[in-house]
Amino acid sequence: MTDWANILINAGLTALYLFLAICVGLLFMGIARKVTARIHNRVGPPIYQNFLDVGKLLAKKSNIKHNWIFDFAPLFALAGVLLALAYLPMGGYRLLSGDGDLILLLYILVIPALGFALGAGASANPNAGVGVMRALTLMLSYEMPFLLVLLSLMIYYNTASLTTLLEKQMHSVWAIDVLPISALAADIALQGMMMEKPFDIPIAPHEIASGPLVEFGGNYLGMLMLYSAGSIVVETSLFVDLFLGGGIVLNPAVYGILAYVVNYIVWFALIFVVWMIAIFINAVFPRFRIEQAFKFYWKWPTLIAALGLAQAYIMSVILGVSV
Amino acid sequence: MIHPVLLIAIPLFFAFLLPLISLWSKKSLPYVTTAVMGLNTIIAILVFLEAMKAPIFDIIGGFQPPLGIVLMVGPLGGFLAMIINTAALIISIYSMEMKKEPLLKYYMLTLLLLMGTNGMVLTGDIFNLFVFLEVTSIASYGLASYNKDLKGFEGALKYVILGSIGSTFVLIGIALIYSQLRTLNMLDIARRLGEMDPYTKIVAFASLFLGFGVEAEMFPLNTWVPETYDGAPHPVTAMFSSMSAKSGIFALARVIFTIFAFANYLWFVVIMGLLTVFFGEIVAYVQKDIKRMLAYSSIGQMGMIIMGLGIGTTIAVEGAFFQMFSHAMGKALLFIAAGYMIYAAQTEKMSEMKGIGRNPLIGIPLLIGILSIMGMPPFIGFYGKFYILMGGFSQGYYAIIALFLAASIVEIAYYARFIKIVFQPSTKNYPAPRSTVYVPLILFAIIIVLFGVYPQPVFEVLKHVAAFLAGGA
Amino acid sequence: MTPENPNPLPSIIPEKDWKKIQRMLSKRSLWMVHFCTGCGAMEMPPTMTSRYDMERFGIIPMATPRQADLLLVTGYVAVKTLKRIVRVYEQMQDPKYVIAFGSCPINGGIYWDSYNTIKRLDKYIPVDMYIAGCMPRPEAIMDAFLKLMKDIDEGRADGWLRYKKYYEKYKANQRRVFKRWDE
Amino acid sequence: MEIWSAFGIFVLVPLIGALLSYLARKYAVYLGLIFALVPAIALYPFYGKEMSTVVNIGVKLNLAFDVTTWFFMLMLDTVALASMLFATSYVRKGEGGFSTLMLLGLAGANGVLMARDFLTLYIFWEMMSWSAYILVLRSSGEYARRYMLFAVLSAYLLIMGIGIYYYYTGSFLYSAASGIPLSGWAWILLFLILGFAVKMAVFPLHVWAPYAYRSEQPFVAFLSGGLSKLGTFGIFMAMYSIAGVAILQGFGTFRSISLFGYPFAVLGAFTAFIGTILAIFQDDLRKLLAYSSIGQLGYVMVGLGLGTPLAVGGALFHAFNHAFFKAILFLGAGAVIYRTGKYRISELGGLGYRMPFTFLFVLFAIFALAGIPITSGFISKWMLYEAAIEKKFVLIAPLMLIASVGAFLYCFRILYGVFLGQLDKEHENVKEAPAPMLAAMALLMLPLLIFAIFPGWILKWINEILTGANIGTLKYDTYAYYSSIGGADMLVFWITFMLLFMISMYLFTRKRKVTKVVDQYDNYLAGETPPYVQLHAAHNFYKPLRDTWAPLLRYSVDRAYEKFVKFFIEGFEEIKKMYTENPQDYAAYLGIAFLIFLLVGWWLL
Repeated sequence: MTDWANILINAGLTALYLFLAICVGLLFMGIARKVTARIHNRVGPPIYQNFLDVGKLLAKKSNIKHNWIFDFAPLFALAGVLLALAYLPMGGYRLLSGDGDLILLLYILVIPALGFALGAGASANPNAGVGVMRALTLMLSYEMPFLLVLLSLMIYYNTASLTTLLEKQMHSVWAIDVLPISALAADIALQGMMMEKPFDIPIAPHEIASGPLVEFGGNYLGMLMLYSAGSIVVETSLFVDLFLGGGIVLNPAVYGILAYVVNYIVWFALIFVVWMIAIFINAVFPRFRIEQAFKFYWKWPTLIAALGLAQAYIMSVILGVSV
Repeated sequence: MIHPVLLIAIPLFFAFLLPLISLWSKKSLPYVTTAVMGLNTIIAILVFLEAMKAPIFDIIGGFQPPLGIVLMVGPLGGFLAMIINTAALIISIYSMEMKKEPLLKYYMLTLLLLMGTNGMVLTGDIFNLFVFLEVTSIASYGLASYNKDLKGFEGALKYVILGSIGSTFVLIGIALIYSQLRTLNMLDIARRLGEMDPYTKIVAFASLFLGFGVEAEMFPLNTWVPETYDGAPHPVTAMFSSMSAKSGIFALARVIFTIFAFANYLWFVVIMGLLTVFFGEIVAYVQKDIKRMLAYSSIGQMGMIIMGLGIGTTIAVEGAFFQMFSHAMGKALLFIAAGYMIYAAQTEKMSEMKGIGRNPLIGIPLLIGILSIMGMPPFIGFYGKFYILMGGFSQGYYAIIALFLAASIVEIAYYARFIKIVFQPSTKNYPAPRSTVYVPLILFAIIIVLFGVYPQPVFEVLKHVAAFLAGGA
Repeated sequence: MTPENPNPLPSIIPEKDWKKIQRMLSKRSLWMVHFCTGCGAMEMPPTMTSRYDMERFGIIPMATPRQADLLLVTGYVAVKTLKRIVRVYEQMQDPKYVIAFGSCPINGGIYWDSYNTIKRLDKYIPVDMYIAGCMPRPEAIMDAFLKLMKDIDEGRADGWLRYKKYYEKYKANQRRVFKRWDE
Repeated sequence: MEIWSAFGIFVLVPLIGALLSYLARKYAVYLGLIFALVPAIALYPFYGKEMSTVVNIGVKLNLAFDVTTWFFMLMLDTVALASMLFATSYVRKGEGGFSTLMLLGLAGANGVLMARDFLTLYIFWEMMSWSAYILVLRSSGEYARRYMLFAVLSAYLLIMGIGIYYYYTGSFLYSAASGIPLSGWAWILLFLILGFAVKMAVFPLHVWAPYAYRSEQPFVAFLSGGLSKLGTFGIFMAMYSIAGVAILQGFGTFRSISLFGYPFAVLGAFTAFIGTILAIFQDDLRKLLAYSSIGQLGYVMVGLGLGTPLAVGGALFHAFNHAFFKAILFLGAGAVIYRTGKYRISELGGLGYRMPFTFLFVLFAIFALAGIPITSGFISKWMLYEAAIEKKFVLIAPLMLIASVGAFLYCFRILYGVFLGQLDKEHENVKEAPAPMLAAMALLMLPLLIFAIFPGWILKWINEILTGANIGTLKYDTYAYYSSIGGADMLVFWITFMLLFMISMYLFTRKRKVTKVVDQYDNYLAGETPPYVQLHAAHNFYKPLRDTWAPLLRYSVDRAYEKFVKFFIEGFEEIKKMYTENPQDYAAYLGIAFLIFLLVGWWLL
């Protein structure tokens, strides 16, 4: 009896968290538009504008598709991003039991992108192909520093588990305090991961007609918008979990339900800050060409990340610091 | 009791009987020759089986050794005689392709060649060895220039020059030995070697080594090989490579192991073998004519055998004898196939033989032959090569083996190139092979596969290598 | 033949309210694709940027007609251009609206006697809103947007329905000016 | 007697099949299928059996059967079966060569797996090599020589290793390894590993692979999926079975990793990286897959080099996965080539709409290759990463991780270039691949799916192998697997993924929703209507990336080899001049030789 109740409560909580996460993502998109507008000295749309946009897209009266592979995009994209959210601790609350393995998470993050790329490819539009090519090249670019950063964390904390990472940060200090260099590299990598300027070449609307999205409209586009809302939360939250202790300020073992509420709020504030940094950069920068982006990422952020890795290596292996 | 002397007597007798037969029927010459060789093969097999039980010492003319002439047939000698006669038999089938007159002389010379090589393998007397060497050489000279074209003459002439120098050295070596020991019987020489003046001994050894080295295609005495092989008629080339070269190398082995048990000279033999392999394979790589390529490859293979002899451990010499067997079969096959290809493509250039092997009657035996020569299991070429190499390792010749393997890769390279040309699709039409061509090919291929898959009988023979190394028959 | 987007929760939302919600959503989130044919393209940047800022109303430019609800034809329409306009219009997804800029799409404007320019756009595709003037200033454009939003809300902007209803007639008109479809 | 049945089924049956299918050419493909089926099915009762025997054919063949042999046979025989099944449609009827050589190769491979002495190993190894060589020769004759040279190089490296082993032990038996000094072990292992690494196409010995993999695709599936695993088997055997962990540790350790294994792990990581980068830039489908093969086997090499239980287990698991997914990919490429006759990615496109099942199988294989967690391909990669990370190797881990990111790039190139994008007018009427081809791919897909849900099943076998070799044990249960620093549970993953997938399915396909399906030419091109122009953007797909890499891509191992060979051939020409064809020179050689013989003789006195 209590088992079933537990499962139901957990499922309900999970659904709530996932729903909240998507909402937060949509809200963030609206905030981003507002902030960008203010930077441009405009008024900008209301911050709930993206809810309206998604609603409109889902309420469109006709949709087109090219073939059955086209459907992969919304299905895989949304399912994948929800899966990633379910594996990611948000405000210290992790939805799925298990070890919360970072490498598993990394590969889960690929599922939506791959589904999206498949759908885009199936649209038979050359712009989509070019867009996906750029997105993948960009991925190869930013993953270089990002993987080095992950490695430095995994070496320093001697774990590949996000849960353990959060616990260790909770009991000592946030990772950004001990590994600031890595955090810097991670933030630069995050800019590319979120495809914000100057790394928005894959979806450059003026050049390749929004790239992979070119043939998506109506329902399809609506689903993909939900996906991108989710992925904003995933990416910012990943950074917060890695470097900012996942927003955990109160130990849930001590404070109980209060801790969850407080942590959620702190987590929200932190991902908001991370998102704002990205948006400020986005608002003022022009766009890198893809080969420039590649060269940039494999040069400076990689160097920084390598320095961070060296620091982690020295501290962990040579000095024998164990957290 | 089969007398090994029959192996020598029968070819000799029929060689001189052939003119009479030709008076009766010229067409029957090839069949008679083949029949003689078949008879010889049967006798060789019987002799071999006899020799497996105990070495045969056949005394000719009733004089007891060490004074009299003696045939000394150990298991290995018998084995080699069997190989030579079998190869001769199969090649004689191919000889029926020969159309060029004077056929009578051709068949006479062939029989004499067989007699000479048989004698070289079987004799237990060092002077007889020289005599048979001369018989072999003279028959070879005749056969080499048989085509009566410029190439044939040139090749034969070079062979004559180098061969006679070699024979002279052999004679000098024998004379030196005789001058000191007053005996010509090999076992006797071996027993009393200690009595010799060391310096004379060295000169005698060097002379014999050089003399038989010419026949065994050892570097740098093998310069006659490519041109002679190239100029000679195709069946003759096959005979040279599977008969005279084998008898030469067996004579060399006898010089090294039976006559002079020189343990400290062996490393030098290894180096000579390595050089032979190296130069043979490397020069073969840059050849464009098929027969020349095969001739140089033959040099390489002989070098490998010399190496095996030089390494001198049981396992290596086992390998060397196995290699003699596989080389006799494989190279004869390849030379016969090459003969057909030159005939079919009207040229010796390998580059113009595209797609010639796509006829399975030629292609499959050819492939088997090449794989065997490359040393691929489960063909007979593998065991010889592997055992020689392992023998080398057991003596610690790492660097030499490594160099040898490098040369071997060159060999693989040119054979693979050859395979590629021969099997690539082509629109050219080639005349279909006659049965006189594909029957020998298939026979050789069957021997190669059979003893490759089940080498037990050969290894049974090679158990006697240890005794041979100890100076026995 | 019109694919209607069904009410996802018919038991909770009455059909009438659902339609209203749909219209409200369409009104507040007009994504446009501007087909810059004539001089009207010049008027778009000020409308978008900080002076007038049409994003206030949720109107943003989109890169492809698949994503867009609103087609702006900003000037005279040559026959060659019309073919592209029709194709873009047909690639948009329902509900979709058209705004035509300036005098030229209304009556040909200064091109009224040109051999190669069409005189009235709404013979070929349904136009929901015309903006008169040569050229209309951004204020006029903003006004048109607001009017269109109002029309949508009240269900009067039904060009896409008309195009479906009179599809054959529109096609016949189009066919009259195009000789071939594949040039 | 039991081992005789094993020897009979796994070696003799294919050999007999080879002979029969050569004789009965008309039914060769079906005979081949039947004779490949026998060992593949007979394998199951043999699980967990241990036995050994000696077969005397003049040389003694020491054969044995244990769980390692069984595990590798499972991949090889299954892949061979699928390839033969595929070949029933692919190969021209009435052609005996293909089945004969495939079965010879299979017999050789099984023999290698059962061999317990080096002579046997070498015999079967070479048998496998030359039959593969002739198969390569059959279709890509141009490059067969390259394959042969490297196969022989591999064999000769093995000979060096075997010979040194023989020098120390005087025996070819694996079990005779005792009393070999550490320096001896170093040389033996070095040569053996290099020899086997050629088969695994480890950098810089990989240059044969892109050319050999252009031959008939069912054979290439066996070559890449099956035969390359013999390299893995050999290295595993040499390092952990013949030498053993104690000797490897004897070389000194670096964070408890043998100093001898570590360089090979680094080499493997470089191979993974280089293979991946080169695969990204290939336009030839088969060449792309070949470089991908090189890269993936680099991962295996990393695992074998590191030598922790997790690493070796990961390597074996990855080898297993690679056997299956790479075979599917090559068979899929084969199906495409069979239907269209084209193999350049830029000339294909849109075939996924015409060949949906082929597309799905290839897609699944690509999931496995890229390591998407819905296949077992993820688990093996995960094990390898965690093995490197838990020992804090900051060189190996990033190289492996970035290589796997690069794998997404070339995976998408296959998917987009061949199956998505615009369908060429020419391929308008392309039909789905024939049923045997699909069945072959489906057969290979099963294990990838099953072991993604139940990784514990395969980890149990791997654990047995690891325990047998005294490497250690893995931590796992039926659904989950753990390292010292993390772990993952596939059951939770699958349930959540399925639920969420259904939720998005529901959101997406509500009742009565109507969606119009449009033609591929009806897409947005700024209003343009270019129906007759091929608009498939697959030509030179990663051009920007390629431009960035151009300065580095100038250095090619391939060309280095060519230069090396050219240098030697020029030298050969010089050496040839020794044969002057002048009898006077020749006579002089004789004189000089005699002098040398005398001098050496005197010196030796």
